[in-house]
This record gives sequence, structure tokens and C-alpha cells, in this order.
Amino acid sequence: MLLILILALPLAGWLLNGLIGGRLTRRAVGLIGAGSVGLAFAAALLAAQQPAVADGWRVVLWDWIAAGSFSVRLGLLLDRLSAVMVLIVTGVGFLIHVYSAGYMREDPGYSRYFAYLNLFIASMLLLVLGDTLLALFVGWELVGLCSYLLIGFWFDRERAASAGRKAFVVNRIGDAAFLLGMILLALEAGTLELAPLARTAATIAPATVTVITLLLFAGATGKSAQLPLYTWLPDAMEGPTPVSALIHAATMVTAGVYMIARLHPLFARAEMTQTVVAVVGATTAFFAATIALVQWDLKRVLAYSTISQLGYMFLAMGLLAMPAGMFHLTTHAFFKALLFLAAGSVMHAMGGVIDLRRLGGLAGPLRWTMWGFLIGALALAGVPPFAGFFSKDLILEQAFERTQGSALLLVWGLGLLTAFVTAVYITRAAIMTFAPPAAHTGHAQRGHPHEAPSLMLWPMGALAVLSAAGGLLGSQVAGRPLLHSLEQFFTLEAHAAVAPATWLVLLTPAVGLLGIAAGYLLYRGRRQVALGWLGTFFERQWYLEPLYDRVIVGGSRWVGRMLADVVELRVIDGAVNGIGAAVGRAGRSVRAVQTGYVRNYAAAILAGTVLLLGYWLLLR
Amino acid sequence: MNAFIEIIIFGAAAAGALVGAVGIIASAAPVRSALSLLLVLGSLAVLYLLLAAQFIAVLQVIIYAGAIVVLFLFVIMLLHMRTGEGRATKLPRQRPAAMVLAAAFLAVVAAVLRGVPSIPAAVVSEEFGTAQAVGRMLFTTYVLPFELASMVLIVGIIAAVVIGRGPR
Amino acid sequence: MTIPVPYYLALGAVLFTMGALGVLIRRNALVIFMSIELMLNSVNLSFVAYARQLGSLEGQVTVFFVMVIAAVEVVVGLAIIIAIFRSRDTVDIDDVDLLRG
Amino acid sequence: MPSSADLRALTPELIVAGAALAVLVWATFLPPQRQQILRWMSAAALVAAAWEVLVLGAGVPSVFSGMYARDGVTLVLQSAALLGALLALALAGDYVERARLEAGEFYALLLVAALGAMVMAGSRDLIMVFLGLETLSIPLYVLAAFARTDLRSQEAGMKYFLLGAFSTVFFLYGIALVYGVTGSTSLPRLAAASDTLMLRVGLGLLLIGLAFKAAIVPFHAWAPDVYEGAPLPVTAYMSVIAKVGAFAALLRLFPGTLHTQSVQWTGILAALSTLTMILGNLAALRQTSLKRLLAYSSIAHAGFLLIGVASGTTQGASGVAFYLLAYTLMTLGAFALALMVTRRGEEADQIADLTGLASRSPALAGAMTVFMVSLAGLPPTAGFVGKFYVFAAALDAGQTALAIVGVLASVVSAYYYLRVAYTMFSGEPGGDVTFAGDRWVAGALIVAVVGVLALGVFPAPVTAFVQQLEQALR
Amino acid sequence: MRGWPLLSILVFLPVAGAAVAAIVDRRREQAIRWTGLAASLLTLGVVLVIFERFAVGTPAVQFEERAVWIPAAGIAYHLGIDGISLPLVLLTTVIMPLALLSSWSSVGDRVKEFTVSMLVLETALLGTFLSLDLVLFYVFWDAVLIPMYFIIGLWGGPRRVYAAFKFILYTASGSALMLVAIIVLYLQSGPAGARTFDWLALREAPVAMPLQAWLFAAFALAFAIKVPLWPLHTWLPDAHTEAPTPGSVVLAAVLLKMGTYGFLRFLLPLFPEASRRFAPLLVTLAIIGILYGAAVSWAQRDMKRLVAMSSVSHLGFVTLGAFALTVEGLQGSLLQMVNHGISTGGLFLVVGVLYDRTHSRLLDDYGGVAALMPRFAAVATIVMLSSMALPGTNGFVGEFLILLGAFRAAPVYAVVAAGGVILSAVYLLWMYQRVMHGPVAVKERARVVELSRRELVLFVPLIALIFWIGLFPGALLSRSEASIRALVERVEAAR
Repeated sequence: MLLILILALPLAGWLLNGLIGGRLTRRAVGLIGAGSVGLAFAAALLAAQQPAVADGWRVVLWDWIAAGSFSVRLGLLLDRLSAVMVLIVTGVGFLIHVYSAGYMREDPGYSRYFAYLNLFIASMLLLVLGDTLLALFVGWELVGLCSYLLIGFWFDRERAASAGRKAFVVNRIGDAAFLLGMILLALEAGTLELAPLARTAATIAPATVTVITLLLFAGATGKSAQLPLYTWLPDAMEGPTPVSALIHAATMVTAGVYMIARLHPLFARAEMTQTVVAVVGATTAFFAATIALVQWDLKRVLAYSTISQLGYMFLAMGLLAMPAGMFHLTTHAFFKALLFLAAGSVMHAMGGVIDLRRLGGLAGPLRWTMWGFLIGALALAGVPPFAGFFSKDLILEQAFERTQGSALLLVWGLGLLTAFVTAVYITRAAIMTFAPPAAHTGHAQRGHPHEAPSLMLWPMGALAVLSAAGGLLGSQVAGRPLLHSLEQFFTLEAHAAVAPATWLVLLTPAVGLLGIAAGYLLYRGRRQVALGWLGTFFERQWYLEPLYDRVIVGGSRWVGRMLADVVELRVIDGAVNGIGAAVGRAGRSVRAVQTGYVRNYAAAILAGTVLLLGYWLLLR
Repeated sequence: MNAFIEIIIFGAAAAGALVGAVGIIASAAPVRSALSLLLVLGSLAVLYLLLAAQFIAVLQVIIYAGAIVVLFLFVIMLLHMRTGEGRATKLPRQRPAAMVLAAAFLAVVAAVLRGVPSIPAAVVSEEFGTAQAVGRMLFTTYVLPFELASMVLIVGIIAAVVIGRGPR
Repeated sequence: MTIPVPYYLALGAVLFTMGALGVLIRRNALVIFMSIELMLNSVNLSFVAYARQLGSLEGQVTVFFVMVIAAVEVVVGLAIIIAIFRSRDTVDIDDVDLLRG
Repeated sequence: MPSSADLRALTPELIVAGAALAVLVWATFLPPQRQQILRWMSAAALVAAAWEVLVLGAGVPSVFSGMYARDGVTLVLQSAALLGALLALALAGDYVERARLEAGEFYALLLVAALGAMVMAGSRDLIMVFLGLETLSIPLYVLAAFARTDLRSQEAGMKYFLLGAFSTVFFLYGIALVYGVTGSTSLPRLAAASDTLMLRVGLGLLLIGLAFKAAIVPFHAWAPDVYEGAPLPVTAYMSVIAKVGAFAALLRLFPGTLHTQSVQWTGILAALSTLTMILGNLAALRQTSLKRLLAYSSIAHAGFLLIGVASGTTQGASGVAFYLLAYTLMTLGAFALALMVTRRGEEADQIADLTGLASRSPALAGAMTVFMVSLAGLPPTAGFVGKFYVFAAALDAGQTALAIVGVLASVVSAYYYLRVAYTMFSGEPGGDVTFAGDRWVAGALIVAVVGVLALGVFPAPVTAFVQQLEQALR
Repeated sequence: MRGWPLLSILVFLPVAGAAVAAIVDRRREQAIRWTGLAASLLTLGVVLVIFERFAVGTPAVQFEERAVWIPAAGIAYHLGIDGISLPLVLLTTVIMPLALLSSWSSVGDRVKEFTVSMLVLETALLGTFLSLDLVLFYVFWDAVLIPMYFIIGLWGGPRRVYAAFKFILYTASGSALMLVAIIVLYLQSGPAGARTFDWLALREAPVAMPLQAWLFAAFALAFAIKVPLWPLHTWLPDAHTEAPTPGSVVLAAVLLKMGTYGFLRFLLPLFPEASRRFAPLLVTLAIIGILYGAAVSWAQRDMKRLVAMSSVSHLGFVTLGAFALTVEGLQGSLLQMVNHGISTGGLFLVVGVLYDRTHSRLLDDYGGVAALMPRFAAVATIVMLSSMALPGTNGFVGEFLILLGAFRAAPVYAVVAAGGVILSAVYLLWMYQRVMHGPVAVKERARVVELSRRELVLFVPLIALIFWIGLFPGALLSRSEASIRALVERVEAAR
């Protein structure tokens, strides 16, 4: 019941806001929106305490699809893994709902916004709580839908609408692969239920497992914006900033990581896939970080940062360092949400301006925001004792351990390099935003930049605390509660829990601090540094974006037009019309035979006679 | 009948029929065509006699030569017709095509007729072909068609009345 | 019977063909009609010849009916030709071509 | 001399012939305004004859010294002929009186033509077939030219007559050759004859004569011109009655008499049928005149009908009979409607003249749609069932290609029939076009609509009826 | 009600309604409209009774009715319903009232003729789905053409005449050869006198192979044109584009299903061996259609054309499922027939709503409609998502089962077809954005008003069905399971 309630609360919020929200006051809408998620969070907290969670608490709702030998029921499953996710989703979700109540205060689509947001929470919860892969997939697609709706929330802007569409379509590409992987799994394992997966996975041939996991991972690259399907996430910044914080930083984009964690019995049996995941993760991490270095749009900096950090998580997942990956997922949810909310606060203050070149000097007017941003930035840069340090450090440690002595050590190297770049770009962003001199000459219509209302500040505060102290969840100091719980869940082959070498532990923060220093040196005084040809290379997204745009999008567009204008109209329909025209022409020429002259007709009769008699005589 | 005379008569009648046929289709003036037709009809009447069809021969003279050809001539006079084919033809290809078709038709028929084994003609009685013999058949076995023919004749009358009648 | 029956039949066939030729090449409706009469007569000749060969009177009876029908056809045909001549002042069959297509 | 049994078997023909004479004679004594009586008389005679046909049934295989039969073929095809004549009569009356044609003569000719078709159905001797053919044809020549001051009517009469006479000679020559081979003109004797080249030529020539009457390609060329030129009710009548007569004779001759040699002629008939369907349908595609359209339609249907004959089976024959009934109803129905469309009292035979008929009279438009759908061979109409039967017969006889050509030709035909239907429902009628008909025409229309639908939905009784001809052919 | 000939009542109820509508005075348009609606709703009621009483778990034909029709030719009036026809009958009767209701605004002239045409069409459609005698089936099959021809030709757009003729000639060509095949099937069914057109009997003794292949080809051609399967589809865009809204709705929702229904009802059981042998061919065409239809949709400027081409793509999925020859695929195929009816029918209603307001179908004439008609935008979104097969909607269940079944048959089928999953999002979202999003760009803003109450009523049942089938597909799947399973066994057995 409690489980169902977690899911039902945001759903109810969606229905209420969606159907009658237009007739309610803004206060009521906000209350329903945020309240339902808050209550869901409370319920989740309660549920997570239940002892049943340890072995997987399952509630079956109804038989869903049954055809032939395939059948699947719809149900919910709360175990150690999903509990973490549920708490993140409802918790961070609640904070962002509250923030949104302030941020969106003046928007005409207030109730629609909250309806979408509630639907998103419900979908995300379904994704997390689904007890079958199919239910997970339902949530998976529904969060994609909500993402589409929310990116394109200001649909009267062409760019926002296009960005939403792009997000959906790119995700669909991954989803198609996911779907195929899921179908193959269903056919091989005979079931899509998650609980017995550990058992059934063993019965599938290793090669098949590799295919299944690769397909599923392809789905994850879409949802979690990894190479090569990362391209939608930067564009998704067209949506309202709290949405970016919730969906495109804290929760939805991590679904791919969660999915791999969820299916770890499968991924654990597919070594080739593991390598692919790790390499893709590491590459993406570095790739996105370099791009973040040259972005002028604050939110895009954060977006690429998100992609980069997700790369870390996949790196961890690929190396089967799953607890570490999930830990980073958690801390990242905190500090990245915080960063986004801070960015939102900046936008709020600046009347929507987000271009780093037009900001600056906001340290004064936006003091609280600045502190929030800085905490988030330090966490991101991996500076102790902020949350990011613990998780990132753990990932790099384990990466080194597990790849030591193989060519895969390269991914560790990339991770380390990325940590440096990360520190540089976040320093750059912080300086550009808050350090003097101010590039803006005041905003005539809105007066001077002013601090956000408390409704927005409080959630930022809460997240700041979490970003600062979230590391405790995985720190020896506090007894590693989160990691401990997860390690019990992931029954992978035990890695000898050796204490990492000290130099390794210190390496990551050192690199981070180095990066901060480098960033300060480079960008102090809000210098706009171009990095030469390298900068251009990064800015063009390593020339991947033009490739996608011209070759893939342009190409398929051209194929579509070609088919529609030439093949369809000229060839296929042309053939059909040609037959019709030929019959018509035949009709006309047959009419011409009817000359009107009796003598011609008589000749026809005689000719017919000769032919008929001749034929009959020659007949056997 | 003397065989020699029979051959002469047949030859003359056949020649008359053929000449007449050519006359019909080749004469420029309709009157000559009509007269040629008369020649054909007469020749055929002679041949009918050779074929022991006295009654038919008589009918041929009375109905065909006597009535039908006269009717044709009447109409020709009535309409003051000259050839009616003065101007150049609109269908230049009709004539050669007609020649070819006619030749082909004749070839087909000839081929079949040649292939038929020649059976000697039946021996027939004196009665054969007389008005009594034919008449008896007409009123016994063929009474139904005979009556039906009368209906057709009535149609001929109606046609003459309705269509032959001048404009109102 | 000195002259074999096939001679008559051959003559009939030739006359028939000439009649058909006349129908096809002449433009004067009356002459065309005469050609048809020629064909009819050639058929009659065949009937009579066959009747002689078979020694059956049926052929001759048939000829009787053909004559009756021929007479009626002449009446109908001439009536129509006269009607056409009255309104068009021609009996050239090639000029009777209002209806076509 | 004929016995009383002979005469009894001939009652329907006698009634019709007698009525023709009576109408002709009485017409001269009637004042012009009372000509209606003639219509009633003719109709009564046709009904009586039909009644007699049904009462007499199919039990007398040979009367008048074997000249004539009152068997299944006679029964079924005479019924069709009388139905056609009756409907055509209903259509003609109003027109004849409006156009001030000689009513007595008109009805007499109509009745004699019907008599000719009836005789063709009952003939067991080629001489009778020939006479029947002429009894049928000559009145039609006259009727075609009946509007004697109208150039087009004259031309129609002239063309029909000349070509008709021309083709009749071929038919006669065929009789002569058959007679020469078999020594008889009797059909039963012909059935026993062995296959010789001479016989083939004879039969081929007979076929040509009948094909001309039925408007089968390439002997069809007269039909469109004559249909267009002849007065509308005459066109309607001849489109039906000539088909009935010709197909009656074809059935008697081919599946009826020559069934032992069916390999000989089925191929030829199939070829003719194919040609006819293709040419008839193609030429109809681009017609603008409704009369001419229906002319090509009648050619096309001759092709469909011939499928049943070409199958060479008795099922095919009964299929032809069913098809003839359906054809009679739907074609005369369509003509009835064409008759009702007039422009300032004149015939308005363009398809475009039907524009907007539906808004003036939805019932008429609906009826016409039924006819067009039926002509196109779509269910649930008589036309569909008829085609179904002949196609089934062809397939049963292994003539798959013929059936395929048939169904495809039907599809082509849907185009021009539905164009007519469409025209009625679109647009507004032209100002000077009126739709009117007397009660007779309306009655004929109702009979035709009900008949077409009834034959389409409940064909079983009529199927059973037409199958009575199968015994006669076996 | 036990013992009533429910199926006959079902089939002929609409025609009875048409008769009533025909005698109402033509000036009382509202009365005629209500008559039509009432008749179609009554029909729906009958179907619901049947749906409720339908025995689950048996492949047997139920509510069977049989009567002598043309004994001489072995033709019977034989109706029956099983798990395969039930969903389609339900679909037909659900769509019809909606189509009629939608005509209230889109059809302004000759209301009587229109209503009569639609009701006659419904009878023909129901008859097609319920006939178990091949001739009876053919009669209904062809009878569908006439009313549809008039609906397109009389109430359609500017090129309606061309479209109507193309529709009828194209589809009639296909069915013509099917008629030949039906007759041959009959002739093969036994010695003269013992032949039959009965589906149940013919199913028991499939004809031998070379002939079976030919008959299969003839039937398949007729069905493929109706579906329409690539490359026989070009009648569809024209017919859809020119037809009035209710015509497009019925055409898309129900008429196209006649073809795919034919696959399941006739091709597979009557020609099992040929079906197996030619399945790869049909699947290949289906997959080409999926991708091609989607690609071409994307390049359209005319909304109706776009939706029409999307039908080619969607029905490619249905065909794929059918010829995967697995229970999952066939179940999905059958369900997807219903789904496509709902979603594409809905899309045409959406376009119709827009067209009623602006009289344009061109994407270029729209933009920002969501700002003017938010409630409509929400409705359109749901319909679009259903068409895109988003999980939670009906489309997903069908597409998933089809892909599952296809994957089981041959993985490559599913892999290529999955491309269609992507492309459907591409063109639908593209259309949606062009119409709904961006700055307001419609010409006469004042006329673009929010959905009326009547229009809302149109969409409510569709949306309900979208979610009902999406979440509880068992109601339909369980009813068809036994029939589909028996069908697959039959095809499997014919080796």
C-alpha cells in the first residue's frame, strides 16, 4: 500500500493539476504539486525503513500483457537499489518543486508546469520501482515524454519546441535498441521480471547476453546522454531551469546508470559490454568536459558537465564498481541540482540572461546564490570534504585498481584528466558569473539584479547542505551507510577490499585543486580566453555536431524528400497513373476505329470472317 | 438432256452470271448495275432449271426479275440518280483492303470446297423440284416457317407505309 | 447431270465473293444493296445445287423462304434509302457519317 | 397439317402475332387521342403470352415436325424476351405519343420483333432460326429509322439495315454449307454430324451472323452508331431483344447442339469474348453521350454473356440466361431514366444532362445508381450475380484466363458506370433540363429496380428457374 | 435475448437506420443526424452485449447463424464471430458513431445522403467481418466500395473525383482477382454437387500446393491493396486527403483493417502452406512500408497526407505481426489493428477539427495553435502519443507484441522494423511542432477557438480507449488468444 502510495501521490497531483489546475489559484497549484511529491518523499522514507526492503518488497498490481508464451504483470519492487533512487527522486524532486513554485511564479502555464512535473515524478518512480524490465521501460519512455514536454514548455519559442523534439527523437533511437534488447531478453529468459534475473541470466548463452546488454546500453546512451547520443542534452537547456536541475541533472539522465545497476546480473556476465561501457563512459566524460570548457552559456556548461559526470558513473558501472557508480549518482544529484538551481537564480535575477559574457559581478547582489554555486562547484571539482570528492575519488580509485596492468588503464587516465578539466571549467564558470567586473549595464526594466525569493533559496540551502555533507553517506567517518547497503545488494564477485594507496586517495583532490588554480590563473578578471584551434575544436563538439546535423539529419531529410517527391509521386504513383492513362488512351484510340463509315464496318465484318474461319480451319 | 447442250447452257449461264456480277459492282451508272443484276438473276434461273428446280426457277423470274429489279429501277428513276460517286473517295484505303479481304475469303472457301470429295449427285424423280413437290412440303413440314414468313411480309408493308411515307 | 454439282458451288462462291467486294468498294447505297442481292442469289444457287446433289427438297424450300425475306428486305431497304435521299439529296453511303466515335 | 397439340404449344407466339395484327388494324380506326388503348392491348398480349409461356413450361421437346420446341431453353429465354418487350413497351408509349410517331405501327413492330426473338428461342431447325432472326431484325431496322425525318434516325436505320443484310447473307451461306454437309437444316441432325472442314466453315458463318446481332467484336461496329441514332425507346428495346434472340440461338447452336465438339468452338468463342469485353469497355470509357455509352456497354455485356457460352457447359448456359434477365432489367432501367431526361421536350442524351439529378429527385438518382452499380457488376445487385455465374462456369470449364479478363474488364467498366452515378449526385441541374415520365415509365423503373435488387439479394428462385434450360441442352 | 440472431441484427441494424433516415424530410437535418447517431449507437450496444457474452478461451465460432441462400451454387448466409473478428467488430461500431458525430460540423450539405451512405457502409463493414461464407464475404467486401466512393466523391476536397475513382478502381482491381480465386476455391472443394463456399469447411481441406500458391496470390493481392501494403498504397494518400473528415476516419480506422483482417481470416487458415512460403516476401514489403511510409510522411506538407502515409507505416507493422506467424505477433497484429483504428482515426479527427476552423490542411498555414486551443493541444498530444506507441497507451502493447513476435520469427525483421519506432516519433513530432508550437501563425486567429462540447465528446471515448487498452489489454487479448493460437497451430501443422 505504501509502495502504491508513493507512485499514486504524484499521479494524483498530475491529474488534479492537469484537469482542473486551470481553475485553481496558483497557491493551490503549487501546494498540490510540491505537496504531493513531499508526501511521496515521506512515504518513501517510511517505506525504506521496512525490513522487507532488504530482500526486495514486491507488490503486484495486475496482469498486463499476455500473448502466446509471453506474459508480464505490472508490479512494484522496492529493494536496496530502488530505495536509494526513490529517495533521490522524491527528495530532490520535492526540493525542486518548492523552488519551482517561486521560480515559475509569473508564468502563465503554472498549472501545466506542475502537472508535467508531477507526471515526471510519477514516471520516474515507475521507472525506479517497476518490478519488470517492461515496467521500467514504460517509465523510461514516460520520463522521456515529460522531458519532451518540459523542454518544450515554452513552446511558442521555436528553439524550445525543436529542442524538445530533438530530445525525444534522439532518445527514441536509444529506446528502439532498448526495446530490441528487452525483447531478446524476454525470448531468452522467458520473463522480464527483475527479481529472478540473477537466476535466469545464468541460463542465457554468453554471446546472447553480450548482444542483449549492448542493446540495452545503447538505450542508456540515449537516456543518459552518452556518446554518441549525447547531443540532445545541451539543447534541452531551453526548458525551465528547475526542469534542467531535476530531469537533466539529478534524476532522469541517470536512468541509464540505474538500469545497468538494476540488470547487473546480466552486465556482470558480459565482459565485452563492460569494456564498451567503461570506454564510452570515460570518453564521454573527457569529451563533454572539454566542451564545457568553451561554452558561453552557463546552463550549457552545466549540461556538458552533467554529461561528463554521467560518463564517470558509466565508467564505474562498466568496471562493475557499481556501488561507487551509484554513490556518485547520488552526490551528483545533490551538487548538480544545486548548481542548476543557482544558475536558475542567476537567470531569475538577470531577466533570463545566461550568457557568461554578459554576467559578472553578481557576488554582491546574489550572495546566497553565489555561496550555493560555490559549494556545488567545489563538490563538482572533487575538493574535500564536499560530497563530490568522496564519490569521484572512489570511482577513480576503483578504476585504477581494476584496470591496473591492462590497456584499460587508459580509462583511469582519462578520468583523471577529466577531473582536472572539470575543475578548470567550473572555476571559469564561477568567475565569469560572480566575479567583477559586471558586464551588464543594469536592466532598465527590472532594476538591479536582486536575490531570489526565499521559496527558491531554501531548497538551494538544503541542497547545499547535502552537497557539502553528502559525502558522509560513503565516508568511513560515518560508517559508509549508503555504500554498505549497496554492497550488500550487488552480489558481484567480491573484490578484495584493500585499502587504497594513499597517493591514490590524494591524487584526485590534488588534480581538482590544480584545476581550480589553473582556472583561476586563466580566467581571473573574467578574461575571455580563446584556446586557439583547440577551442574551436571543442566548441564544434569535436566536429560531431556538424556531422550529425549535415550527414545524418540532413541526409535522412533528403532521403525523405526524395522518396516523397520522386519515388512516391513519379515512380510508384506514376506507374499507377500510367496504367490509368494507358487505359484511357486505349479507349480513345478504340473510339477512333469507330469511323462512322458503313463500308469500314462491312470491311471489319469481312475481315473478322476471314480471320475467324481461317483460325477455325487451322485448328486441330 | 444432251450432255453437250447442257455444258453449253451451263457455260453460257455461268458466264452470264459472272459478267452480270462484274457489271453490278463495276458500273458507274446505277441503272447499268440494275440491269446487270437482271442478267445475273436470269442466268441463275437457267442454272436452277439445270438443277431440277423448276419451281424455284419460276419464282426467280417472277419475284426477283419481275418484282425486285423493277423496284430497283423504279427507285433509280424516282431519285434521278446519277452515279452518286462523283467526288474523290474519303476512304482511299478501302478499295485495296477490300480486294485483299475478298481474295482471302475466296481462298478460304475455295480451299474448303476443293477438299470436299465429289459425291455423285443423287438420282431424283421427275417430281423433284416441281411446284407440287415444293408446295407440299411448304404446307406440311414447313408450315410453321411459312406462316412466320407472312409475318415478315407484314413488316415489309409497315415499313413501306411508315418510312416510305413522305414528310408530314 | 453432266455438270458436277461442285461447279455450281464454285460459281456460287465466286458470285458471293464478288457481291461482298461490291459491298465494300461501292459508295452508292443502291448499288451496295444490289451487291447484297447478288450475294443472296449466290447462296440460293448453293442451296439449289446442294438440294440437287442430296436429292432433298429442303434446299429448295429454303430458297423459297430466302426469296420472301429478300423481297421484304428490298422493300425496307429501298424505303430507307428513299428517306435518306429525301433529306440529304444523296445516296453516297460515305456521306452518311453523322454518327461515329 | 399442324395438330392441336402443335398449336397449343404455340399459344404464346400466336398471342403475340395476333396482337401485332390486331394493333395494326385497330390503329387505323382509332382517333389519335385514344392511341393509349393500343398500349394497353400490346401490354395485355405480352402479359398473356408470358403467362402462357410459364403455364406451358418445358415439357414439349418437339412440335411442328421437329421444327420447334417448347423446352427449357424456350421457356427461359422467351420469358426474358417477353420481360424485355414489356418493359420496353412501357418505356416507349410516352415517347411515341410525345414524338407523334405512328403508334399502331410502332407497337406492331415491337410485337413482331418480340415474336422473332421468341421464335429464335424455340427453333430446332436452322430455317426457323433464320426466319426468327429476320422476324426479329427487320422490325428493328424499321424501328431504328422510325423517326423518318430525323437525320440521325435515318442514318441509324440505313447502317443497321445494310450491315444487317450483309451479315444475314453470311448466316445464310452458313446454313447452305451446313445443309450441304449434313443434308438437313435440323439441329438434332447437325448434332450427329462429324467434324469436317466444310462444317466448320458453315458453323463459322452461322456464328458470324449471330455475333452480328449480339454485337460481338469485330461484328459490333453498327451498334454504337445505331444506338445513338435510333429513337431512345427503340435503342432501349433493341439493346435487349436482339441480345436475347441472338444468345438464344447461340445457346441452341453451341452448347445445345454441338456439345460433343466443344473443344472446337470454345476457344473461338473465348477469343471473341475477350476481344469484345476489352474493346467494349475501353471504348465506353470516354463517351459523353449516355446512349452511346450504353451502346458500348451493351457490347461489353455481350462479351460477358459470351463467357457463359464459351464455357461450353450447361451451367454456363444457365448463367447466360440469368445474366440476360439481369441485363434486361438493368439496361432497360438505365434507359428508362435516360428517357425521363429531356431538354425542352427533346431527347437529352448527354451524361452531363444528368448533373444534379439527385437534388431534383433523389429516388430517380438512387434507382439509376442501382442500375449503374449492377451494370458494373458490383454486389448486391443482379449484375454481380450474373457475372458470378458466368465466371464460375468459365472457371469450372478451365477457362481461367477468360475469367480473369472478365473480372478485370468489369473493373474498367466500373469507371464509366460510376462516372454516370457520380454526375447525378454532383452539382446542380441545368435550367432547361427536366426529368419527367408517365406512370408507365415509373412502373418500369420500379420493376427494374426491384428486380435488380431482388435478383442480387435473393437470386435463388430465379437461379432455379433458369436452370430449367439445362436439361434441354444436355 | 437468448436465441436471437444477434449477428444478423448487428449487421442490418445500421441499414435499418439508413432506411429510417431516408424517409425523414431532408430539410430536418438535425433529425437525420440524430437518427444516424442513434442507429450507430444502438449497433454499438448490440456489440457490447456480444462482447460481454463472448466465451473466452475457445477458438470456436460463436453466435453462429446459417441459412440457405443460393443452394444451387453452394452459397449460404453464414455469419459467425470469433476472437479474430470480435475486436474489429467492436472497433467498427465504436468508430462509426464518432465519425457520424464528427460529420455534424464537417458535412453541411446533403446530410441525408451522407448519413445513409455512412450507415450502409457500416452494414457492409460489419458484414465483411462477420461473413463465414466466401461469397457472402465478397458481397459485403465489394459493397463497401460504393458508399465509400460516394463519401469521397461527393463530400471530399478539390480533387475528390480523381481520388474517388482511384480508390474504387484500385481496390476493385484487387478484389476482382480474389473473386476468381474464391470461385476456384469452390470448384476445388469437391465433386460437383458437394462443393462449398463455407469457410469452416474450406479451412479443413486446404488445396494442394501449386494451386494454393496462385490462390494465395490472388487473395493476397486484394488484401494487400486494401491494407495497403507497399508499393500498392498510392490510392490511400489521395483518398484520405480528399475524403471529408468522417470519411477519412472510417477509411483509416476500419476500411484498411479489411485487408489485414483478410490476412488473418483467409490467407493464413485457407492457404497455410503458401502463407508460410510467402511470409518472407510479405514481411519484406511490410518492413519496406514501415520505413518508407514514415520517411515519406516526414516530407509531407499536407497534414492529411502525412497521416495517410503514416498509416502505410503502421499497417506495415500489422502485416509484419501477421506474417511473423507466431502467437505473439498475431495477437499484436490484431490488437494493433484496433489501435491504429483508434489512434489514426483520432489523428484524422484532430486534423478535422483544425480544418473546420481554418479550411486548410497545409502545415505552413499553422503554428502556435496550442496557445489558442490548450485543451485541444492536450487531446492531440495523447492521440499522437498513442500513434507513436508510447508505453501506457494502446499502441505500445500492439507494437511491442508485434516486435516480439517478429523477433521470434527472425530477429532481423524486428531489428529493421524498430527503425519505424524511431521514425514515427520523427514525423509525428515534426507535424505536432509545426502545427501546435512556435509563435501563433494561423491566418484568422478569431476562428481558431477551443474545442466545443460536441468535439470534446468525440475525443473522450478515444482517449478512454487509448488508456484502457494501454493499461488493460487483457480484455481484448484474452478474447482473441484462443482463436489466434488455433490459427498458428493450423499454419504450423501445414508443412
